[in-house]
Amino acid sequence: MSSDSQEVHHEEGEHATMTKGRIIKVALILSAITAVEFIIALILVPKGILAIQYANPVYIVLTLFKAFYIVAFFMHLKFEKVGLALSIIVPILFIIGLILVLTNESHHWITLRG
Amino acid sequence: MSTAVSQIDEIKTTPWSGGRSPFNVEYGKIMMWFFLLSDAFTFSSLLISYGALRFSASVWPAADKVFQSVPGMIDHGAPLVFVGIMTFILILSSVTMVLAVEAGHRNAKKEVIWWMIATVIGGFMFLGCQALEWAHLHHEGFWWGSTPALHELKEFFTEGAGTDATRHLTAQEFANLFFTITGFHGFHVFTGVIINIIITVNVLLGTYEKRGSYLMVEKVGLYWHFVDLVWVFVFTFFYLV
Amino acid sequence: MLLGTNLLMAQTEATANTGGQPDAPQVDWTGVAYYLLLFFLVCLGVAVIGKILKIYDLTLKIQGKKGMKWNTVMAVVCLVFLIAGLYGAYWSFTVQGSMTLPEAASVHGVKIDEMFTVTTVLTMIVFFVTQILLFGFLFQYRHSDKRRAHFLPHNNTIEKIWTIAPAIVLTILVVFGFFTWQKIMDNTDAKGEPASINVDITGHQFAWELRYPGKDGKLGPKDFRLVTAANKLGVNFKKRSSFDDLQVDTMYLPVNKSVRLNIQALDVIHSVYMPHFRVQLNAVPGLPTFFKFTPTITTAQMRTQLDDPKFEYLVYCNKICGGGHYNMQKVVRVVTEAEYQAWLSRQKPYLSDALRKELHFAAADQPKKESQNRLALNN
Amino acid sequence: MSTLAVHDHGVAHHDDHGHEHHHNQSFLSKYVFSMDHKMIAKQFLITGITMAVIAMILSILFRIQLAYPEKTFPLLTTLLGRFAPNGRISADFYLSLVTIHGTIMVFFVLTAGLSGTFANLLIPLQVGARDMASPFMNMLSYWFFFLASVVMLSSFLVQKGPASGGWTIYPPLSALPKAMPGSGEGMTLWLISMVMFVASSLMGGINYVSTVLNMRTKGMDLWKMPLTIWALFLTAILGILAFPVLVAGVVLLIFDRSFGTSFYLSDIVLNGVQQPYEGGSPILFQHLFWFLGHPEVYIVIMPAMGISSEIMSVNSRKPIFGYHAMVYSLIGITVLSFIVWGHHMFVTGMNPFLGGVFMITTLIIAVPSAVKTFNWLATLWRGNIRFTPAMLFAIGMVSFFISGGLTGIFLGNAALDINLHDTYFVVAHFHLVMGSAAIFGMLAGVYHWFPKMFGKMMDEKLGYLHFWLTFIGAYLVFFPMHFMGLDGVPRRYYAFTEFVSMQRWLTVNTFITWAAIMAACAQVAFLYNFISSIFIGKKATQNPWEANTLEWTTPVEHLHGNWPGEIPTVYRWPYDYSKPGAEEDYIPQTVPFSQTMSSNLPHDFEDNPKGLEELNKFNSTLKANEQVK
Ligand code: HEA
Ligand code: HEA
Ligand code: CUA
Ligand SMILES: [Cu+2]
Repeated sequence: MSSDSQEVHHEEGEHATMTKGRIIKVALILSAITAVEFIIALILVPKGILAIQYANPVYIVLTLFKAFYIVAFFMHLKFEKVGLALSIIVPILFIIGLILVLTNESHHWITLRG
Repeated sequence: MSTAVSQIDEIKTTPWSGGRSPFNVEYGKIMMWFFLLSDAFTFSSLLISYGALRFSASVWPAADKVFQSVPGMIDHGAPLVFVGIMTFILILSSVTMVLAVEAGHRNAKKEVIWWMIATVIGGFMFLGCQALEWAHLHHEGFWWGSTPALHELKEFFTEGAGTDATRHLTAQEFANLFFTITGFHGFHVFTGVIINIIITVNVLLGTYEKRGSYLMVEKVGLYWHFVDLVWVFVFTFFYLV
Repeated sequence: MLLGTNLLMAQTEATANTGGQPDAPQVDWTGVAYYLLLFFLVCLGVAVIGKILKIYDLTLKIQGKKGMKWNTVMAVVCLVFLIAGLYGAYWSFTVQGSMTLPEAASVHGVKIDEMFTVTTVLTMIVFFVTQILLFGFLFQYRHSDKRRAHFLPHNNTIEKIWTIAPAIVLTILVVFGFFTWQKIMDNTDAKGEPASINVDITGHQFAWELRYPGKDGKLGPKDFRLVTAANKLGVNFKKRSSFDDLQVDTMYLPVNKSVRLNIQALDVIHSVYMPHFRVQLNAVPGLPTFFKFTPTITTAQMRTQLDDPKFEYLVYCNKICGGGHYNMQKVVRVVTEAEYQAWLSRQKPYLSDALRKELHFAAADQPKKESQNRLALNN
Repeated sequence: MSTLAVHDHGVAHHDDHGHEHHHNQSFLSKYVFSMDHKMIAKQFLITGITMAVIAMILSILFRIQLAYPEKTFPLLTTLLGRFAPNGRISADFYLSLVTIHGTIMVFFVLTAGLSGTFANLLIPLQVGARDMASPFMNMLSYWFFFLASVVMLSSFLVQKGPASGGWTIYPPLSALPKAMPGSGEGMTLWLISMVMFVASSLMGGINYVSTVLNMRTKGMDLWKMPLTIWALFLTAILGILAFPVLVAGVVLLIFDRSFGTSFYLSDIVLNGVQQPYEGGSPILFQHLFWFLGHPEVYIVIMPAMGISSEIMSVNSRKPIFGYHAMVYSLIGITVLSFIVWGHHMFVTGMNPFLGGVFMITTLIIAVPSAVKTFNWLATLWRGNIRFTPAMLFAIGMVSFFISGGLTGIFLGNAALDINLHDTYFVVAHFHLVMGSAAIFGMLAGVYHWFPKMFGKMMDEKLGYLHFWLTFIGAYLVFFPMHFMGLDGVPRRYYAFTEFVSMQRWLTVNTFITWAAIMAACAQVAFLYNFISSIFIGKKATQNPWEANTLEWTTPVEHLHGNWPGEIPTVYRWPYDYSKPGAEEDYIPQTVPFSQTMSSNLPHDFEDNPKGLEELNKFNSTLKANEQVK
């Protein structure tokens, strides 16, 4: 019965992969990305170096990067079995569906309101 | 024949063939993961609703004009500084949490305790900041179903954007969404802090030491990082975009 | 005095058996008791029959026979149900099927009805085949100790077939349906075709308000902030196009002219539903929607067709909107162009005298001109 | 060694002295705050049935109004007091009845009552686990459900009556307390109840998923799981992903109701008074609701599908036809159900373009459904069919699913839906497919697993009576509704007296009502059978239906931990019925192949080449011996 499954689980020292060093590294990356976002928001955009409509996609991409680092390392999904990772990632596709539909709708609302 | 039996009755021992966890993950952690997945759907829906309402609005308050004060210190002209601090605090508390987990794997009780306490403090600091932020916006006149007076509204928009009517309308929408969503997130942070405290106490009492593993810390850690994750998105969509 | 006590007693009596509802009518308990009794009798009957069956069963067993073969009985009942059911379905289709809507009275409606026929034919074939197979098998393969079931775990070819077959059928339906839908919902006036008549229909608890454009053929803009007792729809009279708008109480439509219904709601969601024209779209507060269609059969023609002299086209409200939802209708009359024009010229402007007062229009010169051409309209 | 230690500890301890432990278990911990999945399953079932009966009575009440719109029934006043002044149900209360009827049936009966019961009962028993992954959360899940039920029913006590905006609670109607009486406290309670309900189903869901993933016994790989488990597993996933979206929608609605926000509200003038709402969109709510709402309807049907598959295979003594196809179609339905929600909004003001898209995805769903239907038919083909009540209900489920599903094809076609939306055609559709098919699946399950739950047998004859009355009754009730719909008779109408064109349906309505009353009375046979069998039913044997799945290897007497000794190992798929060469016409999953050499097929060893080798060797030796003789 399932007890031995846990034995297996604990013999595999899969957490060895999250060393102090790596934690610090990821933390630095996260702060760095945030810093970049601020630079864009406080310097590039106001100075007109980067137009806001270009800045926004950049923000989103950067955010996704941050998300990746948090999920992959802090929540250490990167070191789990692929199966688990997939079962968490794949459902997110439905969210994307909802995003697409509602963006389309909101534009339709504008046209309806005239 | 006996060999025949043994081979013909062979049952696979691959991860998926039963008798073990296919992911090598203890059930509590799987439950936490699926809970978080579910919670992710809640937050996504909220943020998507925000997006839909905002896209369909003609103008929108400019983040760097709404959030340009550090409550108690600077009242003007410091856009996004304060939220920057908040974000940094939350990321830090996330880091301390990972460190706690990492210490847990080494069964280093003392370290776990210290890192957990650090995390809790981080959580409280974040909540404190959010309280200040809310108080400040409220002071300026933003609240559920109420906005600053029409003539004051101009200063929250990029010059010449919209008419009085549209400004009032969208400022109101902005306030509603901001307080609801950050409130919902704040609520998560709050529960997170409470749970962290409970866990810390348990660590102090040596519950997990007896159990021989700090898995519990790891599970709570997942929740805490998730809260951080959500904030990353809230931050982008309310303060930057 | 005596009378008083009587009254009092009546009172107490009433309250006694209506749970503190003084004005409520008396419950006739005998009726209730009657039904309860009936029910218990039925139960009793069932019980008795059950017992008898049991005893019969036992006697059979005692005589060394095999006892009642319930399994076979059920199998037979299945067969009976199949036959009865098929007949029932047929009956229902003919009798109740004939009570459904008359032919579509609009251009796109005809397309929808074609769609409907196709779908019905396809699905009904599937329906009858599958149900017959289902109950047929039940009877055919009922349990018997002699036989053993045929061990058949799977058969890929046949599975492929009945994955692909429905897929094809559905592709047909989808493609056909998709283009029909596109056509119906395509709301841009085709080139050359004269602009369609704008009709403004607004739902509120619990009625529909109609507004027609005047000479200029344009409907004035609206704003819910302007709603008042006299200005039910909140028409904005800062705009010229509003002045000649007409308020009407029956929706007259010229036959074979494209009509554009501008659909709005004041309070909650309602739904403009005109089944005879196969038209439906929700009226959403804060989100004006519209539906374009072309009526093809005049009320008069429809009356003769159904030989029902009192027949009227109607707008129903088809989205739950409160207590009055079940009675929120508006009459629609499809008439000839001439009749339509005549009718139109008889309609009162939306800008009623009460409204003028409210807007202090007496002074302004604009409305004067208004009133003149209104007089013109009236005679 | 941690948590498993905890959770295994419990098990070990039950292995040792679980048995004598039973009678000195306190009443509270045994029957009320039980953490044993079997007891929790019973709690779910009984609460579910109670709710079902209540909701059914509600349906009869409003059916009476529809059948006799002009008559007055003083009795109604006596029963309902202010809601039915002078003998007639008030228009607003009619809508309350309909709303609560729908809500209870969908969520409390067919989500909690169906998944809750059978996931709790069957998952541990059929995958071979001692209990749920987290028995404690399992208990919480039930008690949240119980609270939700109480709150939902308590809304009948508030002055203005329960929620009455329809079970889909579209704002603004549900958001403006002044819009209708039911949108006051009644709606508040509805929302509170719903939030608790979601919490319950979430706790249940993650529990089911992690149990199926983590706690399968040795040899129970995914392709050896019974279809019930597959169905319940996928259902749980649907719940986990769909309900949170409803939560988001409900949260925003609560704010609109109570905090003066306007997420769903804009430009509203409620009986002459401007409301301070601007910028919101009612359509937004509809999207959030149906993103849950549609998966919800499959949450409702999929367990019924799984249960019926299992029962039909057992009782036609034949392997389910196309097991893999059945699983893949379930997965297909699960995935597709997330991208079709817009078919409820074709004419609600959604962008017509999206209407087209959703119509395509919607009709695709018919394909996996088709596969399932035809596989069921193929399972019966050349079977050796035993008509237990469970079997009959399973068959009824198939019949209803076909009928109801086919009407769904009409609705799925956006062009046709223009004229069918919110008419009785829709009512007919979803009652056939949900009010009948899914309910029948649940009833089938109850009849089939009653021996496992209560250790007693139910009375067959009463079962037959119950089935035929309900089956015929339901068809009589719901078949004619299609034609009302095709005549454009709208749903949620308090009376059909105001429209001349609808008055001719009055006779049909009267007929429908009496058919419904008959069907409702038939449930008394079920209830009597259910309750009496618990106490005076004849004792069940360990494997009354001669089925293969694991639950029938557990002792009739329940014990916490399910199996007295080791959990059995699984060697084969669950559908080895009437296998040629086997002496019995069923071979339980726990029987190793070595004990059934005569009946083994190459196909049994697809993933075990060594075994196949052995089989061939064995067969060749057989041949050799024959030649010798
Ligand atoms: C158990 C619940 C359940 C199930 C399984 C379904 C199944 C389906 N439903 Fe249903 N539906 C509801 C419950 C359910 N529905 C409810 C409750 C509502 C109303 C909500 C409300 O407004 O209150 C609703 C409303 C509803 C609507 C909105 C109607 C409207 O409001 O205007 C639509 C429109 O597309 C729809 C479509 C479908 C389709 C295409 C299927 C398909 O999955 C059906 C697939 C099955 C088959 C097709 C039959 C078997 C297949 C064969 C025999 C093969 C051969 C068939 C062909 C080749 C066609 N349903
Ligand atoms: C499971 C779902 C379910 C079930 C079983 C039923 C059962 C019934 N429903 Fe229900 N109904 C809904 C779900 C259901 N309904 C929903 C979602 C709505 C929409 C609400 C809304 O508009 O907002 C609705 C609305 C609705 C309407 C439309 C009202 C209107 O729009 O004005 C009508 C009208 O006749 C109706 C009638 C009936 C009748 C006569 C029954 C009868 O009960 C049928 C006869 C009895 C049976 C078929 C037996 C059922 C058995 C049990 C209940 C006991 C079960 C025990 C176990 C499962 C262990 N229902
Ligand atoms: Cu208006 Cu329904
Ligand atoms: Cu649906």
